[in-house]
Amino acid sequence: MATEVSAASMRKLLNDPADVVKESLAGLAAAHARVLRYDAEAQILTRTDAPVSGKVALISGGGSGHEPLHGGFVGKGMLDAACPGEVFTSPVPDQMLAATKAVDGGAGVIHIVKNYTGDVMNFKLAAEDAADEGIHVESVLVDDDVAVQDSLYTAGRRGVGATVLLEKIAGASAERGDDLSTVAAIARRVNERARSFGIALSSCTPPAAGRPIFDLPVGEVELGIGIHGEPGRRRGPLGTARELAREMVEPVLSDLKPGGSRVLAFVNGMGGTPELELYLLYHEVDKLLRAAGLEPTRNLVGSYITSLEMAGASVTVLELDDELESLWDAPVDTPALRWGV
Amino acid sequence: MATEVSAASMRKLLNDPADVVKESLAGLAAAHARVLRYDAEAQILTRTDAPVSGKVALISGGGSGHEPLHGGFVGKGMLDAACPGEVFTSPVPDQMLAATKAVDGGAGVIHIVKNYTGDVMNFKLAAEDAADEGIHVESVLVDDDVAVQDSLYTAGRRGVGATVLLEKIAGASAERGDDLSTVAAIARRVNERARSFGIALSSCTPPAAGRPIFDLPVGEVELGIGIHGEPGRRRGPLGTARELAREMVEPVLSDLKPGGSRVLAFVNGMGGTPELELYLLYHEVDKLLRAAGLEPTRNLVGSYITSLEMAGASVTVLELDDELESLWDAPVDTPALRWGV
Amino acid sequence: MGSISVIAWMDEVSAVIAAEADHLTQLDAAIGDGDHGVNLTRGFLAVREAVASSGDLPPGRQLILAGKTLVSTVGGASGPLWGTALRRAGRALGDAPELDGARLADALDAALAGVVELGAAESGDKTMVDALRPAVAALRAAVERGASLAEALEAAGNAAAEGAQATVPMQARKGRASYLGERSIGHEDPGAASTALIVAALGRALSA
Amino acid sequence: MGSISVIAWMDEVSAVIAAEADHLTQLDAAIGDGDHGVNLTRGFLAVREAVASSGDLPPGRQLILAGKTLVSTVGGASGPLWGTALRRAGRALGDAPELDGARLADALDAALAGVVELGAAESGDKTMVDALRPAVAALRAAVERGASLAEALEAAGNAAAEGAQATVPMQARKGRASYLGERSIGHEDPGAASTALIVAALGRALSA
Ligand SMILES: Nc1ncnc2c1ncn2[C@@H]1O[C@H](COP(=O)(O)OP(=O)(O)O)[C@@H](O)[C@H]1O
Ligand SMILES: Nc1ncnc2c1ncn2[C@@H]1O[C@H](COP(=O)(O)OP(=O)(O)O)[C@@H](O)[C@H]1O
Ligand SMILES: [Mg+2]
Ligand SMILES: [Mg+2]
Ligand SMILES: [Mg+2]
Ligand SMILES: [Mg+2]
Repeated sequence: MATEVSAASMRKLLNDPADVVKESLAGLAAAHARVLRYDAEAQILTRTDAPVSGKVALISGGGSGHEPLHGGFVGKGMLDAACPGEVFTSPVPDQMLAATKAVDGGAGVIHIVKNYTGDVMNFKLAAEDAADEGIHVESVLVDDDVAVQDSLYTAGRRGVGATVLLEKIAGASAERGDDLSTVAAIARRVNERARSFGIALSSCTPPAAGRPIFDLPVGEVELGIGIHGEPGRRRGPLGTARELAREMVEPVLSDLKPGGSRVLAFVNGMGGTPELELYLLYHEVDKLLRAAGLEPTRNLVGSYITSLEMAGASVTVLELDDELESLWDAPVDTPALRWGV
Repeated sequence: MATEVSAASMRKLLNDPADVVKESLAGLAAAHARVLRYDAEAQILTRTDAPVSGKVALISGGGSGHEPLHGGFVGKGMLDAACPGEVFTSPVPDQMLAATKAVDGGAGVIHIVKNYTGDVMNFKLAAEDAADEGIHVESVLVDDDVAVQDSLYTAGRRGVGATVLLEKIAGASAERGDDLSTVAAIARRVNERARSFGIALSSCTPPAAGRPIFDLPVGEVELGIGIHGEPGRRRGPLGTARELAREMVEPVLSDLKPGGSRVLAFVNGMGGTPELELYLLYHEVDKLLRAAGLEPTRNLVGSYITSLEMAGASVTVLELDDELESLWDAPVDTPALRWGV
Repeated sequence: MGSISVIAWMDEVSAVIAAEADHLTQLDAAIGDGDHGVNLTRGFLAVREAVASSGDLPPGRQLILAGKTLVSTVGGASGPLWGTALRRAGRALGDAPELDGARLADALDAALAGVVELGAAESGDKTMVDALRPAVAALRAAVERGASLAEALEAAGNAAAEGAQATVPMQARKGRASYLGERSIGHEDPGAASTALIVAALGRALSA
Repeated sequence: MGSISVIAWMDEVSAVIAAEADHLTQLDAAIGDGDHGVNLTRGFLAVREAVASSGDLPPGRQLILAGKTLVSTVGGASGPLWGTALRRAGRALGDAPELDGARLADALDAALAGVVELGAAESGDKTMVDALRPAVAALRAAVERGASLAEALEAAGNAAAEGAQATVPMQARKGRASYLGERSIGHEDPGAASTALIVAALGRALSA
């Protein structure tokens, strides 16, 4: 690299910027040895009891910098393995193949792929390799971001907040013993019934780049951002939480067109927005949903799919039915989501 | 106020800065109606099943801006009630008295008080009021911050990270049916055996103030900060995570002088530091503890006692024994900590 | 000789604190947590309303009400401290019909004693005590030498302002600022600054 | 006529990409996620080492090894795309002992086809294809009109650079930049910029 980037040039806790991902994964594994294992060679995380014989295995992966996604969701009732790439960079097929082989319990493996060009291509190459080795892989694409319009003229909708919900619900489906096509169908149902919209109040600084991806003056907001620190679709004056909630919920609902009335409301922090504000935003979202005739019978509030230390939030609405609701409630035991265990 | 502060003058999701706390509490209660209730009149949060007859009740409180502390820790196995003040401002005795009355199940009430002048005085007035009403209140002071030196010439050590551990462990003690003096003794044991040290990589902006409390250039670190956005004891150049971990762990251990070898290691984010960095820091802390002959048999990594969106972290080490370990492991069902349920 | 109207005093305090809130908060940001101006503004606004709508109470009762209202609305360190101060002042007055010079000196003595009892700060610790104690002493001295209440209040106001100013070179030993150790030196204590404003407001609450 | 040394090419690419990494990353920060320079630097460093230590392989095998190494080390969009490109180029060469002009034109044709097959980008979508396609065409045309390899490579390099420059006014329709819609207009595509560097490096890998 041409420029010298070091820990001291950013407000970050790190050693060498090149080692951030590996060192963080080592910490995650040290803290959660009961739940998951880190294979530093293959650069993958697997649940401690993998492979679980006869169970459909779920793996996901993507660039790092979105923690707890995906590593924090490895464990009983959710992912069997995660493949973390460099910050904001899709992992490579070797990782995905190693993960696929490590967790295959004979009932097939599902690749949960967020719809980004890099992720899609790398997972595609990995799936081809896995097929060569006789492992049945089924890919499920997540593309819930309604901020991406005219998807004919783009790489298509991005996979954002729905990823978390899908990994939890499909994980529960696999855990209760559903077969490959059932788990895949449930995962796809979650994706079809979920929509998201995100906003940024600040940029973020990838460690290797050493400076913010974009400049955003105080008092302005990027609307329709993804999770890679990329600018949004447009920029506007920063309104109140009430106004921002409307700017997020409206496109979500008008695209989702929920048929039923029960929903899961997910208010997600981008990494640098504290809980105080997330719950304040949840309050606004909850009111808007009820005003639209929807009842948020389940919710999730917190920073679960992030862009490093970016300030901002996203809203995901998932239309529920009895089965999705009970799969959401099923026990889960991962570093970042845990209940019933 | 002389200056006009509005949502748009900060990178924050809010409506009127004066309403931040109330609106956020309403959101917390809406999201976690299963676990807790918000009494907007009395400005307190109580667990849904309060008062639990025959159980010692635990209440805590303090300024807001430290979320999930304390509201996120209300629920079975932890706090019976929380009294949130304005941002960084101790709550008032009326709140504490209302909470005390709301959760008193006849077995006495413990006030968990972080050692700040304001908190101590307000809780003192409340305890006097409660005594007037015939409720047996026992106060437990938390003062684990080794960054405060010469405590004869200061307001004494601050209560920081140990608060979270104490609320969990004393909550489990109360839940299993221990009497008032036992719960108080266990709480005090946690405080005596825990030490903390915190650092800031950025300041934070209280909503009502509208600007950062202090200026901290990139590349510098405030060492020995508390949780109110106040500057630390000294400022230094920002080193690597490895160096920073040593600057935190060393004063903690040399003050704690652990007799045993088992510890709980708590790496806490100040609000604006993402999980990627917290786990990287945990990795360093874990190594340092082991090098010092200690085994972190339990750990907690995440943003649990924060300063709004401040970037930074704190390290708390709690010396464990069998009883503290099993109380830590006991079921807990709160918005921010949940397991076994 | 003249006397103090508690309603007018609280009106004046409420106005000046609100006007200076930003300055107080900035002082607090430098060595504390940046909420002092907001805290007192909230409190004295509530006090002003409570006292104004409390009907025809003797000044001692009004001060007790003011103190309780502060305790119930401010929080932080300054709430219990100023709340206790005003409650003690009120109790010292009892049901006296008027707040004249001698009674004011007694009341402020009691207020100071309450602050010291609760907060245990000594002079030189860089707290509101460093403004309040000289003010009380100056008022007492002026009253004893037979000065007019107006003159006595001016002396008290000056002493409070000087006391506040004198906190600049001090190292804090109480409250949040004490955590900064030597870094607290060179900044005026916010509580001392607000105390000077509150004392000075007495001069504007004097009725003939 | 001269031929290309794959080892020298990868050496040159590795050096120029490392030198321009910051620039590429800044281009990517403007309309993507700010990792393109870092991604390719990591990848081509690994390629350089792999190819240099792979012993005496024919150029086609070296390119396949380079492509596999890119796929295994880069990730993101550029890893599979350039990885596939080099693998396809290598397969097209087979075990040919030398990478002369005609073979290079065939190899780059295959590379382009691989990129298009995997990424489905068309010309004008503001991707690396907008630099690669004109480069391949220019090379083919120069070789067919009998130009020297050096001249052909210069023509290819110029065409790639012009192609990259031409992405500035385009609106992205593929990859991450497409999410920006009209806001992607006015910025050079990072993948096209790096492609121009990679093609230009061929000229420095020419042995007599
Ligand atoms: N122990 C004490 N005795 C007297 N005054 C104190 C004491 N501790 C703090 N103070 C005063 O309180 C002021 C701070 O008030 P405020 O900012 O409202 O509360 P907090 O420190 O809780 O945020 C200080 O500037 C100081 O004058
Ligand atoms: N579908 C595609 N076809 C061809 N090239 C593409 C396609 N998608 C992206 N690219 C190229 O990849 C470049 C970005 O690479 P890089 O930054 O390494 O990956 P990522 O976008 O995953 O971060 C873009 O500038 C573009 O030239
Ligand atoms: Mg990328
Ligand atoms: Mg305060
Ligand atoms: Mg303060
Ligand atoms: Mg990129």
